[in-house]
Amino acid sequence: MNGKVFRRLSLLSATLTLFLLIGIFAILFTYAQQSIQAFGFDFLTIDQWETDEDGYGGVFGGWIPIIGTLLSTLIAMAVAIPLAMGIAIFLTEIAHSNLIRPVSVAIELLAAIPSIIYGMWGLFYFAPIIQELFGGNGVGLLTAGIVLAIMILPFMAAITKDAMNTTPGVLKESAYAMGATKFEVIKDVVMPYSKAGIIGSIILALGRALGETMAVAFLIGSVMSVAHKVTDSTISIPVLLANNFSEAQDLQLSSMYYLALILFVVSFAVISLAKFYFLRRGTK
Amino acid sequence: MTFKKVITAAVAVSFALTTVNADEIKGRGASFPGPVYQAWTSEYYNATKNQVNYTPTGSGDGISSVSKRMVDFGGTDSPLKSEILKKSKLYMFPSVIGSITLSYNIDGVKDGELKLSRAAIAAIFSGKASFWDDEVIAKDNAGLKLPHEPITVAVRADESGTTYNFTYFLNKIDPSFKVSKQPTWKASKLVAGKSNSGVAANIQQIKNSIGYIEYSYKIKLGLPAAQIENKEGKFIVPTIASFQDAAKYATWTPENDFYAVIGDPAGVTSYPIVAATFILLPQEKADTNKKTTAFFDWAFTSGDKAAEELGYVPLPASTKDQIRAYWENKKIK
Amino acid sequence: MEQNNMAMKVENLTFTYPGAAAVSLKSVTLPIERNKITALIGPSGCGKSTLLRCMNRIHDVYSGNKYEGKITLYTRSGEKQNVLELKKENELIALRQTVGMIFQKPTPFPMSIFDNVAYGLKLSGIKNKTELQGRVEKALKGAAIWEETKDRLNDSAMGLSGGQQQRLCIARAVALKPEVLLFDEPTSALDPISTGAIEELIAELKSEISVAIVTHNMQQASRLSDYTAFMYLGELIEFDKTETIFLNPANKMTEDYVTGRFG
Amino acid sequence: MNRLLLNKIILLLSITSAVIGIGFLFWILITLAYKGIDSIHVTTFTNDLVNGGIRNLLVGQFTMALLATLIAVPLGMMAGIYLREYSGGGKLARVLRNLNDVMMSAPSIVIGVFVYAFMVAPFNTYNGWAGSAALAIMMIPIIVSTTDNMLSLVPQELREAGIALGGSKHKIIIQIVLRSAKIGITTGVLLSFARIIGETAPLLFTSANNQFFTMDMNEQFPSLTVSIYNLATYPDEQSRELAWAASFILTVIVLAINLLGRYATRSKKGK
Repeated sequence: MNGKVFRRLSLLSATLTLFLLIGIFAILFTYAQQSIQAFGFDFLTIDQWETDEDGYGGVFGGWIPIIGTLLSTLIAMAVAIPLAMGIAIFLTEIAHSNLIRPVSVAIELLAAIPSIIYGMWGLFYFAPIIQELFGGNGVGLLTAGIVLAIMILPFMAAITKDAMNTTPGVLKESAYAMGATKFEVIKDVVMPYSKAGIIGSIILALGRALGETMAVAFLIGSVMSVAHKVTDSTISIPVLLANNFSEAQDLQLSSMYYLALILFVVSFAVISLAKFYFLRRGTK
Repeated sequence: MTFKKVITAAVAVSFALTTVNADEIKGRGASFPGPVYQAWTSEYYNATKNQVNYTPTGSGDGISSVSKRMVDFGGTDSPLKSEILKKSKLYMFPSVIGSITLSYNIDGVKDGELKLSRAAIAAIFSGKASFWDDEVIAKDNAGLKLPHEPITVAVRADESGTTYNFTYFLNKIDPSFKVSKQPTWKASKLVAGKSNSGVAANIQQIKNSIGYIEYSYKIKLGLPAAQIENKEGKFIVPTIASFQDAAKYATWTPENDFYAVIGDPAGVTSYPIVAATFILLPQEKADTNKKTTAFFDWAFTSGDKAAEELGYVPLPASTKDQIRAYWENKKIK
Repeated sequence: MEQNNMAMKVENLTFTYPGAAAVSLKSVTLPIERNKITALIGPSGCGKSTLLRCMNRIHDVYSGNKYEGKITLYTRSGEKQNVLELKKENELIALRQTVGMIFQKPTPFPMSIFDNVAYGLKLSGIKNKTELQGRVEKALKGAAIWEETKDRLNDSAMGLSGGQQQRLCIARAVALKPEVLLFDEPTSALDPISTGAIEELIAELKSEISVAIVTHNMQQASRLSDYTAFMYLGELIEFDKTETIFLNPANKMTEDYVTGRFG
Repeated sequence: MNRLLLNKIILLLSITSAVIGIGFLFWILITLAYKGIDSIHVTTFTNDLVNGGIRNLLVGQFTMALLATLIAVPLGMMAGIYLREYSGGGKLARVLRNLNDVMMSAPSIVIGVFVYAFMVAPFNTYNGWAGSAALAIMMIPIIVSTTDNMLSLVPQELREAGIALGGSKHKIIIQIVLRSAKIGITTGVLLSFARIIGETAPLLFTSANNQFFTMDMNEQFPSLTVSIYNLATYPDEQSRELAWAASFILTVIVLAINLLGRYATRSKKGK
């Protein structure tokens, strides 16, 4: 192969992701047009999703799934952040050197389990426990949120761990030499030093939680109503798409694309924020 | 790079196999007849080696898939009116009759013990009665110890003919319920499942829940089901006999593509929530339609036993003949 | 009575790193005299930093170390304790506040200049604002960095130059009024001018604090210290007054090392 | 002393969170093994879904994932090569690299919807090609990032030595740089393969599912994960058992590939 051709091909491949991103945005935007024209920005606040009798028209709004997505993500973050920090601290500061590898492999394997497995396991083994403890149906915001937390935990813990590991050992030692306890060293030296990485990991995990589909589909209850308690069932954008996308037509289908567009834009924004702002890569 | 060689070989093989079995009929839609279609397709495949691939996703999906011509036939439990069929260029005929039970999961309450009056059903599904020991439920169940626990109502997450037929019945007892393929009511505690099996799984999984499912799912799972008060004020246990009594009140004619909802039939012994399920065919696809009708022709001839075993009511012989005539008339037999 | 002149005394110290097959320090005995500067010299890997890190038990940040022998700390108030017998975390914390440490590279914490110096004080329980301010100022003056920093106490310590950062770290340690300060090659990362300033500062500190300093720099040891210990392969080869070590060492190896014939 | 107690509590909590994390892993794995092994019969592997087995599903899922790999690996590697070897680390490269990372975290369901729009809707049928394309779109960014990272580990001297011998740039890249990053890249490919073979959301409305054995990619294509999704919520024991068996087999496959990948990098580091 000619060097020039090789170089051009590689450039072409490199721009592929750019074209994919633009392509996804363009397609979603085009197909959402009908719904955008019908509902505009009110779509965000309409709390109805009802088809007409003939299945073509109807009133569709994103409020319920949008709120469901945000709340389940919020619960997931509330559960996952302290756990991930704990695991990262354990791996960087506490664990005996013999334990570090097996524990981090175990945590990483948690990320390897397919999300559908989380869903199935969660439905049959975790939901009943939540029902026992907190009442409700078993499937709802809380169950979905906690399982979601377990799923994003490995990402958060891994990136946080890497960030914490960049803290120079001598900096930690000098804090110990001042008479600081381990927790104080972590709080006053390690965390501030690796702040950007930690925040980046949190936002990245947030992005993942927003778009997670299969596990939530099993566990959130899939009801088109806003949850008033954490044990209530509700629905999220990815779950609505998974359940109802294939049966939708016309205006409803267009509204589905509108929802997908919203999800895509939001997660794009969240992940970009994490990548461009907090996890800027040094030029290695 | 032996890895690459393996992949190349695998893909080469898959391309070679590509054309092997394209002779397959695809259907999607109603999950209400899912179990019987599955039995039929399996037996049909073993008898004739012809493949019919039916995915029970829900009536909404069935209508939409066949309207978009993504499948060779669609299944729906809510029949389409002639003008819509014309607009979407579809043919329609019924395939089998089934019924909807109200199944529940209450500790200590066995199958058929719970009696639900029309008022009680309305109260449960409108959210007016939110505890099991509510007066409206308790008064017909003097012998039962109903718990003071909140009622979880299990509904369908997707657009479905089961919901359509159930809301059709609800609407007959209380016109404030809207007939719809999606649940639009706001009971206090709802949980939704995808397709009949999703709802049934939720009922199994969640204590103190009640939901509407197709009878065959009840049988297959041994879920308890309630006696329901019919139009004549009698409490009726869901059985094949009570369904057959109800099915007699169906009136089908080929003129309107068999459009009919059995709904809330008359008759002292009729079970009140009985419904037929329908097949939709794209008018222009004569070739595949012939294959589809061949399948249903086979099912009408040889599938009654399987249907009855699963808790469905086969169509009356006269109706089957009408349908065969309809096929011939449309030149798709 | 000799003990009164003593700040710390290392006796027969043998030290093994976790998982290591061989010992890193072999039966080392070394006095640290009060208000004097003791320099530890020797080729890389001879164990001088390891020894220093035993003296405030900073090794124990990582578990699995093995100590044998005795390190006695004689406090100004006349008490004495064996550093190696301390087990509880609060005892170790108290030890580290009494025996401070300065590292090879400047280690400003990711916080303001003021907070860096106040950090140890806050840890030791001082909350009163005016007291904190007074002691921070005093420490910064003591470390000869007050003039440069008094107008920017709330700026991040990361903005200071390397030499300033190292003096800040000394101020931070001094603020705790330690009895002993351990310097682990404090100037190896600095330019000659900053090095001079730090050396001057250490010389001034000895009026109040006893100092042990690990250095690779022969001139630094001879300029600065009162006593010098020469170590080789985990053993203490020779310990004596600095002049003696540099001008008239008893051991042939010491002579070869200080004259630059090996190392 | 107050701060010491706080220290102890926090450290204890930290250990607890590690225990919780590992606890969930074992809880899930043990449940799967218990339900899965119990539900596996010989017919599970010999029959197709229509007769209560997963043979067609396994073949279908692997076929789609392999085809996706075949699309994604060359494209992703070429892109990684551009970013590391040709871009000169300029602004374009930085933007592309970050966009690639963003793409890596794009919601999988949205990718499914996207592929539906241009590979399913126009042809009026769910098909295996669309399933493969959706998986490939998920895989490409991972390969790009792996290649980029692995190439960055190749010492600059190696390239310089090649140039000093008079090799042209692209030959050095292909013959020297790629070769010395081979193990790392292979590991990356394995790990991303493990990731996509367990995906469900991108397949729901692209390949959909098929109960029969088929290799016709123009048709609805059998998918193990989509079947698990359907079967798991079926209320009858047989379907659920099949779902558990399928889940167990899928998890074993995914974890095995993962550990294999890990082992490969580890033995390389050991050298």
